[in-house]
Order: sequence, then C-alpha cells, then structure tokens
Amino acid sequence: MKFVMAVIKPHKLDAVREALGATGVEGMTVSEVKGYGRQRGQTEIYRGAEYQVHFLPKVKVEIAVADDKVAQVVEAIQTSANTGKIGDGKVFVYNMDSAVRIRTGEQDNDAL
Amino acid sequence: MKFVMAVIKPHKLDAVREALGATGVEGMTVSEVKGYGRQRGQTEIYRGAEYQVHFLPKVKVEIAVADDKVAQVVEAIQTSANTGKIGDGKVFVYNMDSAVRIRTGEQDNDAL
Amino acid sequence: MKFVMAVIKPHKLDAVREALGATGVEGMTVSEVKGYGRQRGQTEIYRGAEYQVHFLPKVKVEIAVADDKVAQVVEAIQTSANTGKIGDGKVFVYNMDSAVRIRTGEQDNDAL
Amino acid sequence: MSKSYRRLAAPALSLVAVLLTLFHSDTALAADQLNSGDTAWILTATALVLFMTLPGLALFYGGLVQSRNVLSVLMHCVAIACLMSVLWLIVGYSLSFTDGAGANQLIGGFSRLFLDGVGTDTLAGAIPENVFFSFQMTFAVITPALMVGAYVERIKFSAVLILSGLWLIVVYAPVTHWVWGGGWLADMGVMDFAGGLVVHATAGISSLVIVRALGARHGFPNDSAPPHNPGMVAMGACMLWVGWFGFNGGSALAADGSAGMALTVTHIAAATASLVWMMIEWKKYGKPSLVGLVTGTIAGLATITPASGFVGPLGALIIGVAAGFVCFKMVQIVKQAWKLDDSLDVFAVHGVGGSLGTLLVAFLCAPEFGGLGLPEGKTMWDAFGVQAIGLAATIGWSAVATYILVKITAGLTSGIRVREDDELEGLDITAHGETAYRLD
Amino acid sequence: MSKSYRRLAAPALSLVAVLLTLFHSDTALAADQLNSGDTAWILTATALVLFMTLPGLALFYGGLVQSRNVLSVLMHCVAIACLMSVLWLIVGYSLSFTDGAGANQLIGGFSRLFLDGVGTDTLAGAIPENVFFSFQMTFAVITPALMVGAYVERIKFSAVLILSGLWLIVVYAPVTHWVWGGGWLADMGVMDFAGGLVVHATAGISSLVIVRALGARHGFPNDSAPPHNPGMVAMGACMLWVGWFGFNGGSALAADGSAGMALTVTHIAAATASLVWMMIEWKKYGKPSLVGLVTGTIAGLATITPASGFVGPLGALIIGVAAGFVCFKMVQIVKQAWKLDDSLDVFAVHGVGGSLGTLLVAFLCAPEFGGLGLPEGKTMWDAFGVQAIGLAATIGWSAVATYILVKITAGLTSGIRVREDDELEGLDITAHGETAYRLD
Amino acid sequence: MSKSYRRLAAPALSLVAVLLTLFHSDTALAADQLNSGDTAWILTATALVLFMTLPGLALFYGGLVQSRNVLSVLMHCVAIACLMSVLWLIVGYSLSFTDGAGANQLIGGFSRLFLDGVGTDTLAGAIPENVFFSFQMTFAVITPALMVGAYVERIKFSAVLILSGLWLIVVYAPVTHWVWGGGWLADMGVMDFAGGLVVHATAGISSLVIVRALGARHGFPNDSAPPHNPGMVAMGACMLWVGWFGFNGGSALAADGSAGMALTVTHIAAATASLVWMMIEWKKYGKPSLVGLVTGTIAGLATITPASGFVGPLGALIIGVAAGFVCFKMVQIVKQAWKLDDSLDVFAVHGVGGSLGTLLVAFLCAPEFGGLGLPEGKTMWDAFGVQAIGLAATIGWSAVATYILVKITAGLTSGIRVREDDELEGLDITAHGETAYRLD
Ligand SMILES: Nc1ncnc2c1ncn2[C@@H]1O[C@H](COP(=O)(O)OP(=O)(O)O)[C@@H](O)[C@H]1O
Ligand SMILES: Nc1ncnc2c1ncn2[C@@H]1O[C@H](COP(=O)(O)OP(=O)(O)O)[C@@H](O)[C@H]1O
Ligand SMILES: Nc1ncnc2c1ncn2[C@@H]1O[C@H](COP(=O)(O)OP(=O)(O)O)[C@@H](O)[C@H]1O
Repeated sequence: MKFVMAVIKPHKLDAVREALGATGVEGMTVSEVKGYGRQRGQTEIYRGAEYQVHFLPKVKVEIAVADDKVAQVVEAIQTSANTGKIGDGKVFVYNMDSAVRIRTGEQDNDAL
Repeated sequence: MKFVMAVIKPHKLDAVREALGATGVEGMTVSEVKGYGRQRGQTEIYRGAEYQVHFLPKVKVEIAVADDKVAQVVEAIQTSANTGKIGDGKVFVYNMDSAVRIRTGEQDNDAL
Repeated sequence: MKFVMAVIKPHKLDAVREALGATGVEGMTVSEVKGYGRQRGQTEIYRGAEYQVHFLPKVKVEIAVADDKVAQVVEAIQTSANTGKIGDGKVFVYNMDSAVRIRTGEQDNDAL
Repeated sequence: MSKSYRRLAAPALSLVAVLLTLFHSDTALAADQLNSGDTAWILTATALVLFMTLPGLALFYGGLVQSRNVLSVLMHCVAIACLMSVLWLIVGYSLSFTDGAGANQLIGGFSRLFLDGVGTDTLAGAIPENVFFSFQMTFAVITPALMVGAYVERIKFSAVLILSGLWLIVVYAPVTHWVWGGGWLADMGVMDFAGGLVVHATAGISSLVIVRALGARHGFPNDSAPPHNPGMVAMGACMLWVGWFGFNGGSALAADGSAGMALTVTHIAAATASLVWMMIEWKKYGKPSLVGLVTGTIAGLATITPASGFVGPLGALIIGVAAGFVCFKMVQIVKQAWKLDDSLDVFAVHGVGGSLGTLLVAFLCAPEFGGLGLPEGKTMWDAFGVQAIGLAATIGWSAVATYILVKITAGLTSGIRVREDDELEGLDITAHGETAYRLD
Repeated sequence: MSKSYRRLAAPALSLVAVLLTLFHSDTALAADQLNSGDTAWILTATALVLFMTLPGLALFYGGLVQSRNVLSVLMHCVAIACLMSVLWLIVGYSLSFTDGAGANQLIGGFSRLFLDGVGTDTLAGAIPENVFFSFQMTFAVITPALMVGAYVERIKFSAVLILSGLWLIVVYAPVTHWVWGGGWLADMGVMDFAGGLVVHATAGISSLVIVRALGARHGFPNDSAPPHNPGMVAMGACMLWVGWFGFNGGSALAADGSAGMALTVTHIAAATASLVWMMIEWKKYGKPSLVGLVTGTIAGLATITPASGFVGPLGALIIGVAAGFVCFKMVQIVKQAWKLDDSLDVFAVHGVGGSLGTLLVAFLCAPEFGGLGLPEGKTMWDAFGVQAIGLAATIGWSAVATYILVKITAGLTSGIRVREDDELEGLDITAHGETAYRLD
Repeated sequence: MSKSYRRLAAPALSLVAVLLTLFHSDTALAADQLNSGDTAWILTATALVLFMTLPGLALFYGGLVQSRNVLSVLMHCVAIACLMSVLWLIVGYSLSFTDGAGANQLIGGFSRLFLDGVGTDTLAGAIPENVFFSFQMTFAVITPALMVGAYVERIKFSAVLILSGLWLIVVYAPVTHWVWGGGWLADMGVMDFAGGLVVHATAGISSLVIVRALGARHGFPNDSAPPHNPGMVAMGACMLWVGWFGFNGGSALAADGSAGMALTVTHIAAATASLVWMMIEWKKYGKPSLVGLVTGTIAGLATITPASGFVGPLGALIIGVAAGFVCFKMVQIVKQAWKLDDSLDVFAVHGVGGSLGTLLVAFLCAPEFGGLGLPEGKTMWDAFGVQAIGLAATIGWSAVATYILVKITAGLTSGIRVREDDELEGLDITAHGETAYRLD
C-alpha cells in the first residue's frame, strides 16, 4: 500500500475530491496547512507597517491507496489541482506498511 | 522504528491518549483534520438552502514507536477508539528511518 | 528522496525557516499541532475548577528533500529549534517514493 | 427653526404629524419649544440606530459569508456609513427634508446644504434640528448598507462606494422626500412610520436589480459555502434588535406613549416572527437553527417597521406571524425558483418584509385589530389604496433608477465584478490586503 | 391609566413607591402626568436590559462552553427571549402587575391580558404603561435566560422552551407579584430594588433543582473542558455590565438622583467584586484570570441588584467585597463539595449573590452605613426579618415549583436530556444542524 | 448641592459654563432644578462611555495584538476599569472637581472623598451630582485604558495596575482640575469640550514615555506580527464610535441643541477622517484596509473631541481631513523615524489627534468657519495662545510625572517588563493562565 500526500491550493479541494472520487477513492483526510515555497508569501500592511507573511494557506490531502491505484490517484490530483500558476503544490508518495480499520479491525487493502 | 498515524473521532482522543499511556507511549502529536469516507458528510441547512458538508471533523494522532511496540500501539488505538459506528477511522503504519530529539540530539529509539 | 517531519515550539518557526533557507531548502509545509510528551501539559484554572490541558501547542514542519541533503536539513532544524528546554520537539525522517510538482508535472528531485 | 422648514414640517413628517396630532397632544408641541426629554430620547435613538449598522449589520452579514470575505463585508458597511454620512451632510438631508419649491412634490431643495442655517437653537418640532438631522442620517447610513447583503463576495470595492453614493442621492433622498419630507406620498397620507418604504422596500428591490447585473457567486447554488460564523450572525442580529428600538421607537420623535407603543410592537413582532421561523424549520427540516431563528427576527423587525406607530400588540402578533411565513417562503423562491443569488436575502427579508408591513398596516391600524386608528373619514380600503400606490411608486422608481446607476457604476469601474481569481482567493486579501483570523 | 391599575400602583411597585415618596418629590408624580425625561430614560433602560440578554448573556455563557455547543447556548438565549416576550404579553404581565382581587396577596389578575386596555396615553406613574410593560418584559426575558447556564451542553432544546415557558408563569409571575406587584411581600415592605429576589434568587435556586434532575455533563468533574473562548466571555460580561445600568438605574422608573445613585452603587459594587475575585485568584493560584475577573463583575452586579436603590457608595463597596468572597467560595462548594454540575455557576453567582444582597440591604440601607434610610420606625432587624422571610419564601416556592415543572417537562419531552452520543458530538450539530466556526 | 461645589461650578466646568451661558439659555439652569430630560441623557451617556471601554476599546486593542496576548489586553482594560472606578470614588473625583482652597489653581480638595455629602438630591447644575460623578468616572476609566495600547504584549500585569492607579491621581486628576475643575487653565478660558487635553493628550504623551522605558516588543520592527483579528478591531472601533456620542454629546451635560451639535460634528469628523485614511492607503499601497479605515475613525474622533462643542459641521469636515492626514503621517514617524514601539499607536492617534483638535478649535470655533463663536472680545489668536499654553502644560506635566511614576512602578515590581520567555510564549498563558481560542 502507498500513502499519498498532496499539498494543494485551498479552493481546489472540491475539484480534487471529485477527481479522486472518479478514480474510486472512497476516503481521504484533509487538513489546513501553511505553505512556503517559490510562490512568495504576501505582504500585508497595517497602519503603515509592512508585515511579511511568509506562509500561504494551503490544504493537505492524505490518501492511503492500494499499490495498483497509486499512479491513477497521483494523476487525478495533478490534473484536478492544476491551475498552471505558481504555488499549485506537490504530491508526495511513500510506502505504507499496514492499515487497520478501527471499526471492524479489517486489515490493509480491506481497510482503505 | 515505525510511525503510526491514526485518524479517529474527536471525542475519542482522551480515551486513545490514556490507552497509549498504558502501553508506555510517552509522546504523540495530534492535529485537527477533516475526514471523508463512507460515513457521509452532513447536510446543513441555512435559510432554506442545503449545504452539503463533505468533510467531518476528525483528529489525527501521530506516534513514532520502536519496532517491537508497533503491534501493541495499533491494538491500543483500535480498541480505545472503537465505537462500532461508521466513521471510527483508520490506523496507518509506515517505516521510519530515523528520529532525533531536538533538545538533546539523542537519536532513533532514544529520541522517542 | 526523504521526507523530514519536525515538531517544534511555535515561536521557533521563524528561526527554523531561516536555517532551512540557509541550507537551500526552498519549500516546506507547516501546520499547527498539539503535542504530548515529557513536557507535561499545563493546568488552567477557571472559576476554581482545574482543567488539565494535556496537549501543548506545537508546530509541525514537513520538508521533502533529496537524499544527499537530509543530514544537513536535520542538523539545521536541530540547531535552530533548540532552546535546551524540555518540549523542544523531534525530527523524524522517512523514505519517500516519489514526488510531483502539480503545476509542471516535474518528478521527484525536480519537484522539490 | 427657519421658516421654510417649519412650513414644511406639518406635511413633511407626515406620519409624525399624524401621530403628533392624534396621540401626542399632551406634550407642548405647538409652542415649538425644546423638550429635553424628547431630545434625550432622540439623541439616544441616534446612537442606537448607528449601532444597528456599526457593528450590528456588519456582524450579521459578516458571519454569513465565508471567512475569506468577512473583512470585506465589514469594510463595505463601515465605509458606506462614512460616505453616506458626509453625503447626507452635503446634500442628502437638504434634498430629503427641505421645501423643494416647484418640485416639492418630487424632491426637496438646497436650503440645508451643509446644514446651512442650523444653529444649536434651531428646532424641528420639540427637538433641535441637528438632532433630527443626525437621527435621519443614521437611516441614510443603514439603508444602502442593507444592500451589501446582495452583492457580497464578488463586487469591487470601488463599485460599492460609487453605487451607494449615487443611490443615496438618486433613490433614497427622493423617496424619503415623498414619504417623510412633504412630497406627493405624504400629501396622499401614506403611512410609513419608520421606513418600510423608505428603507426596506427601496433597499430590497434595488438589491434584486444589482444581483441581476452582477451575477451569482462562483458555485451558486449547488456549491455555496455555509455561513462561516453563525455566532457572529446571531450577535449582529441581537444588536440589530436592540438598535431597532431606536429606529422605530425614535421615529415617534418624542419620549412618550407613542414611542413606547412603537417599541412594544416592534419587540413583539420580532419575537413572534423568530418563533414562527424556528417552528417552520423544525417541522420542515427536523432541526431549528440559530441562523434561521435570527433571520426570523430580522424579518419581523423589517415588517413591523412601517406599521410600528400605528398598530397595537395584537397587530404586532399578526405581523410577526405573517413576516415569518412570507419571508421564509420568499427566501426559497428567490434562490430556488428565480435562481438569483441575492446572497444574504436582502430582498426576501427586507424588501418583502417592508412591503408586507406597508400593506398590512392599512388594516391592522384599525381599532378593530387593536390599532391606533385611521384619520377620520378614511376606510381601510382607502388606506390600502394609498399604501399600494406608495409601494408601487417606491418599487418602480427604485428599480429603474438602480438599473441605470448600476450601468453608470459599471462604466466608471470597468465592470463592478472582481476577477474570478480574486473571488476564489477571497476579497479580504485581494481587495483589502488583510487576513481575518490568525488564531494560532 | 386605568383605575384598577392606579389603585394597585402604590403597594405594587413597593420599592418604587417608597423611593418615589422619599426621594423623588421634586418631579410631578401626583398629577399622573407624563414626564418625557423619565420616559426617555426608561425607554433607554429597556434597550439596555434587552442588550443584557441579547447578546450580553448569550456571549457570556457561549464563551464558557465548548466550541461544539456554543451555538446551542446562543439559541437557548435568543429563543427564550422570544418566547418569554410573547408569553409576557399574553399573560405574564397581567399576572404580575394587575390586581388579583381575592387572590391578590398571591397573584395578579387577568385585566391586562394582551395589554388589554393600554393605549398610548395610559400612564404608569409618570411614564406610559407600555414603557413600563416593555421594561418589565426585559426582566422576564433575562431571568429564565440566566438558568441556561445551569443546563448547557446536555439538555434538549424542546425541554428548554417548555420548561422556561412554564417557569415564567408558575415561578416568575407570582414572585414578581409578591414583591413588585402588590402581593404579600410588598405589603410587608420587603426591599428588592431591581430583582435580588425576583430575578437572581428565583433563577439561582431553580438552577440547582434543574441540575439535580438533569445530571452532570459527561466527564464532570475531572474531565470537563475549559471555556472555549474567554474573550467572548469577557465581551458578554462587559455588555452585561453596561446593560445593568439600565437594569438597576431604570428600576427607579425615573431619571433623577435615585436612578443616578442606583447606577453609581451598581458600578462600584461591580468594580469592587471584580478586583476582589482577581486578588483571591492571584493569591490562591498565582495568576489572576480574565474569566475570574469578569465572574467577579457579575457576582458584584447580582449582589448589588436588590440593594441598588437603598444603599450609598460605602454600602456598595461593602457589598462588592462580600460578593467577591462569598460567591467565589460558593462556586467551589457547589462543584467540589456538592458535586453538582451547575455548569456556569448560576446558583453560586446569581442565586447566592442575589440572596446575599437581599439580606445585606437590611443593614446597609441604614444611614450609619451611608444608605438612604429605612422607613420611619423600622429597625435594621425588623427589616432583616422581612428580607429573610422574603428570601425563604422565594427560595421555597422556586424550588418546589421548579421541581414539579421539571417532572412535567420530562414527561412531555420523554426526558429532558439528549442522548449521550449527541452530547459527545455536540448540540450545535445534533440539535441545530450548524457548525460554529469555519475559519479557514 | 453643597455650597462649596456650587461656588466652584461656574469656573470649574469651564467649557460647560461657557456653553451654557452662550447657547443653553432656554433651559432653566439658574434655579438649580433637576431637569429629567438632561438627566436621562447623561445617564445614557454614562452607559455609552462605559461601553467605549468595555468592551469597545478592549476589542479594538485586543484584535490588534497576537492571539497569544489577546486575553491579556482584555484583562488590562477590564481591570483598569475596575481599579480606576474605585479610586475615582475614593479620591479622584474629589481632587478633580472640588475646591482645592489655596491650591485650587492646581488641584482640588478632599471634600468629596467617597462621595461624601452627595445624596440623591444633590444637584450639579440641572442633573444629580451622582450622575455627574458617574459620567466623569467613565472618563477616568477610559483614559488610563487608552494607554494599554502602548505597552501590550510585554508588560507585567502588576505594573499595569500600579502605574494606572498612580497615574490617575498624579496626572489625570490634576489636569482634569486645571481644565474642568476650576483650576488655572479653566480660569484662562481654555477650550476642551470633552477631553482633547484631559483625555487624549495626557494619555498620548504618557504612552510615549512608558514605551521608552519599557522597550520594544521582541521582533520589532521587522518581525512584528500582524493583527490577529481585524474583524475584532473593527467591532471595537464601531462600539467606540457609538459610545463617543455619549462622550462628546454627553459633555454638554444637557439634552439640547448643544449636545445635538456635539454629536453631529463628532460623527462627521469621524466619517471624514475614516474616508481620508482609506484614500491615503488606497493611493499609497494600492489597497484600502479595514484596519486603516477604522484607525481613521478613531483619529477623527480623538481630534474632534476638544472641539466638539465649539465647531459646526464645516469645522468638523476640516478637522476630519486634518485628523486623517496628520495622524496617518505620525503613525509612520513614530515607528519608522523614532523607532518607538508605541504598539497600537496611542500617541500618533490619540495624543496627536487630541492635540491637533485642541489647537484647531481656536480657529474653527469662529463663526467664519461655521463655529459657535468665541467669547466676546477674544480673537482667534488670543484663543490659540491659551490653547497652546494648555497643551504645553498638559504635555509637560504628563511627561514628567509619568516618567517618575514609571520609575516608581519599576521599583515596586522589580522591572515592569515580563521575562523574554514569557513574552514569547504569550501573556495569556504565562500571566493569566488562559488560552484564548479553543475552536475545535
Ligand atoms: N520541499 C517541500 N517539502 C514540503 N512541502 C513543500 C516543499 N516544497 C513546496 N512545498 C509545498 O508546496 C507548496 C507550493 O510550492 P511552491 O514552490 O510555492 O510552488 P509550486 O507548487 O508551483 O512549485 C508550498 O506552499 C508548500 O506547502
Ligand atoms: N483511504 C483513506 N486515506 C486516508 N484517510 C482515510 C481513508 N479512508 C478513510 N480515511 C479517514 O478515515 C475516516 C473514517 O473513514 P470512514 O470510511 O468514514 O469510516 P470507517 O472508519 O468506519 O471505515 C475518514 O473520515 C477519513 O478521515
Ligand atoms: N513518540 C512520539 N511520536 C510523535 N510525536 C512525539 C513523540 N514524542 C514526542 N513527540 C512530540 O514532540 C513534542 C516534544 O516532546 P517532549 O517529550 O515533550 O519533549 P522533548 O522534545 O524535550 O523530548 C511533543 O509535544 C510531541 O508533539
């Protein structure tokens, strides 16, 4: 099994969720994160003082998938999250040893 | 060393923390996440308009453990987070290469 | 490629970001987390009732790096996040299979 | 008090005039002497009505949008308050409340530009004219601010300012003059105690016109985002409620039983409409929501507004029930049948509520319904006719004029809508360079 | 003003009557003429007291609970405000403030159902009766709303509505009649300026009864969650403080030195109790907290309430100190010794505070303590006796009646407590289908 | 009213006296009879001014800091309000407003300690003295609270309490006596309607002195954190705006055209300064911000304060424009040129604004600028001279005295600054043991 972690632009979450749904992914876990990258942060000015805000709001999506689906999932994310503008984010893939569904105790691919 | 990541129901956090404590786990990192899975999201109705809220509040627990403790830790989570209802969450396990304790520079198992 | 995950004290984030910048790291993803460890949580007292707050605010930093840079990155974090006080946090390293830059489709080391 | 003003006063403040002569004979008005009690209450009412906009309405609306637009909504409300105040001083008040000579049926004149000629001892009835000016200013502030609810999350800030400013002069001032300033509707004896026509109908119908020109938000209607902060919505609604005591109670322009009755019926209508809305939701969706409850509050408040000086407690109960049912239904019709993204339901709640109250008052002001009575010799149906004419004229003028003003504004701002990118990223950062919540 | 009402007025508004004759002789009351200054102040005070509940109390309580229940708390407060207002119009006011004929010692009559017979020119003393009605309505709104603090985070919404509605009629109206409406306690000359008995004691003791029947929240006492938003708590407390100027100052029913003194001592007691609470925490726990500071504020305000028209600044300081120490102690006793989950300390702060003030006023109203004096021929101990009887009766009736009402409510709602699942998931989503914060 | 007080009254309330004789002759002041309308308005104004601090200012400041210090800011404001109230009762009021006999040019006496001798029927002009006392108390509360903005995020809580308490007695009371209590500046005829000198100049300059002693926050100026909650800032600013109607309008001490004009010009200046600030930002940075807009509001309000009873609408527009430009510039000068971390710009907004208004009023009160006129025989330049002397004296005394008080406080608290660790972790948890937001 693989574990796919993607960092995307917040307003792309719905598109990604739908694209993943189309590949048969039935579950994912999402969190708010702040990203730092080539897309420079923004400058906010309050009362004449400039504040350099280094981090930009991003969304992290985590999906555990069976090995045979990884390529498809990465592809789906990459396509649906793409705006062509800097700051679109990354997809990372790791190996995963095991998975358990808490409710039933099912293991590994059955747990996803 | 292994890295265990669990997604659980928010109100089960205390139970999981205590169960982990019983297995001798001394540290963990927790974050708020939003989950998508078989447990469908909720519908909220504001002024007559229906809003499909796809994601439900979940809590993510991350624990780095020595290899010999993994089974015990997974078991502890699975037991304590279980309500038997859909949406109880998952436990994922990966391999971890190394760990460092920032304060002391201790390495690997000593760092956990 | 490796994936480095560090849990640090919130007010050390700027220092870590700068230290990483010095090693040539150009991107990272940051999130708010709550930590549990040897540094005991705090007790808050409201209206005479004591509330044991088990979790303390921490910041999680995630950085995907090429293999040859891992040591340098871990070192940079460990030095810059260190206050010598309990609760300074941990650095964990895993193996990463692949990475994709969403905008361009670049792969692996090129994607970081 | 200048002579021209005094001449105007009787027909001008039609509702007030009616009331004063009917119910208010116990306080010495005739002599045009300052009454410090009345003045104290209108000073207070002025503060209360300002409080409705700042921060009441701003929070009410701010909580309903997404977190990435909440600051832009607050900005709209505060900036409108500032700009309308200055315009009111410069020209709005004069156009609304002075004698327009030959054109007086349609619009006032220029004798009070910059409050010219108003000293500390100039009176308007039993209160200083500067107090009357300020009290009315807070109405001129909230009315364009109500329309913010229609165009949130996608409009250019420059367009907000230009459109609101033009609207004040072209729509608000004339209608105010017609109804309260001695114009043709006042002459006909139209009843609008605190602004069912002047405030709610004008803002409501204009909102629809703006929405049509502006288009819906990205994702409407299927992928709209739910309110980001219902607690903020409720807090704002509570402030609106409290402030409305000044809005309606202050419109008596006196601290007496007429003000007291206006306050009482206002409260009862608000409470009743809230409960009705809550019960409808409970029945229909299984759960009564906080946002629904307080939307009912606002519907009740808007609906009682034109009627508040004319009806009794029973009338207030009836108006509350009607407001709850009718506005609830209209919210759905606008979004689902008409498919218009009047984002925060300005038309369905304010426009419809204010219109409904304007019509109902013709009947409910009758003693049979516990009301305070019609002028002698007038039947309910007479009154209804006048109310209907008033409503039609108000709607007609608001719609046509707003349509043109939107075109003009679009020309001046090269389109009143922000770029899609900016809409998606949110107006807080793209239009104002700010982030609403940094809570960690 | 109708004759029956006037007959009633003297004994009814006991405290007011006392005050008026003692200190208020400079304004023309005898002639039953409208005083526009007094009216202006009571109109304002009405707005201030409504502001205490909406949104003051709602925010104060809302900030103290967990984030998954904050909307339910706001919902409780707003919905109670609506329902009590309508019930007050229908029957509550009449039962409280009219002549109950044969039963008048215990309860009022039905002559003012739906405000029957009250026109814009009906007076109650020097103010319109509709203003008096509305002012009192805001008291009838806040009293059941105070009890929300006892049962948050686990009660069914339907139970909140039913219980509050019944309670208004069975507990609040009679006690109000006893004390302010010409009933037996008024006859005995009990002193309760603004509601130590009527408001705080009734709500406080009833809260305990409800809590016993309802049970503690999941996790109490060891695993309770700390307040989710102390800033919201403080904001609510500040609004309560400001609004309390209307609550106590308005209870003079006039804009005069008596109102001024009530406002002054109210403020001083609040400030003093806050500082005392802060110092206790600082000493005991090493850190003074914001939640503690403002809890002291509320304790001071509740405690001065019955005394506010009778004591001077010195008395206010003493009451402030007593409130701080006693209420602080009681918070701990209720939770730690009695193990009752009176979640937001309604009993310890309001019940105990109100009772304490009710007893202390017997002494502190004496000129020796800078007070405004007892009626001629009465000693402190006479007064104390009456106050103690009043307190005992209020507590007794509130406890017994509430006990029965809870049973009835439980019958009607098949148990007043939500399912454990729903409690754990939070009432916002399970009872109202809403989410409080979507800040990203 | 005691004789000593009455003797004092005429010169004491200099501005009031001037106004009263000039513009207020229609109300019966001579006879020293209670006016219930005036009393109603000042009771209301008292509530409004308290509302400015609690929660207005607290929220305004609280939203500007980082989330880990927001509770500490609220705590500062509330605790200061409590402590100043008690000190005002004990000694502040007496020192400010009674006759100081031989020292009367400089300071008042002790005849009103603990409000001694003030009963419910003691008058101060046409209102009860206890109402005057309370109204002034709310000024004594907000003035030290303004200074919170200078030292947030790094000061010890104990130092806040000690320094504020000393400051009230050593700086605020004397200056108040000079200007409003019959002291030497009152004798010279200085014009300060509602506190340009007494409130804003004292607080502003003292802030700078405190900041110099305290040092900048960690990370200033390059790594400062942006406001954690601009919406909270705006909400607080709105409340300040509404409350300011009581601050300036109430300073007329009557419900009449003078109060009405004060309210009107206050509003216009606030609106104008807001728009000016917004336009400057828009031009300079490309985006107008909410925080900027409402900072302009406060600048306008502070600047009009001393002038509010003397100028007309035209003067208000001019003051608004001047406030916007000058305060905007000063914010930058203090931070960028002087490199002083006056964290929330107390000096640049309040100190500079209040001073600016104090000087401008000398000209703008002239009828040529639509003002209400100078006393007979006085030229603008005469007036300007007096204003300049008043300003210089106020600044001088505030600076010197505050410098010494900071030293004393530092001695008593072993340094007024918290440990760096605590600063980094945040004062909420380290000083008050609380966490502001638990929203999940
Ligand atoms: N090496 C990295 N490790 C972890 N996250 C990264 C890394 N580089 C980039 N990111 C994440 O991806 C986001 C986008 O990266 P950025 O360089 O701004 O633009 P792009 O995605 O177009 O290359 C960043 O905001 C950050 O959250
Ligand atoms: N493939 C997956 N990858 C990552 N997280 C998942 C995945 N599937 C489920 N989850 C997480 O687990 C939670 C529970 O899953 P769900 O399918 O709703 O019920 P159950 O746990 O009973 O199978 C989800 O809300 C989501 O956070
Ligand atoms: N085994 C673990 N797995 C995951 N996170 C951990 C683990 N142990 C500690 N942490 C994280 O590291 C933080 C610091 O650990 P702690 O034991 O308190 O102090 P120290 O870093 O000085 O050893 C914790 O708050 C937690 O977030």
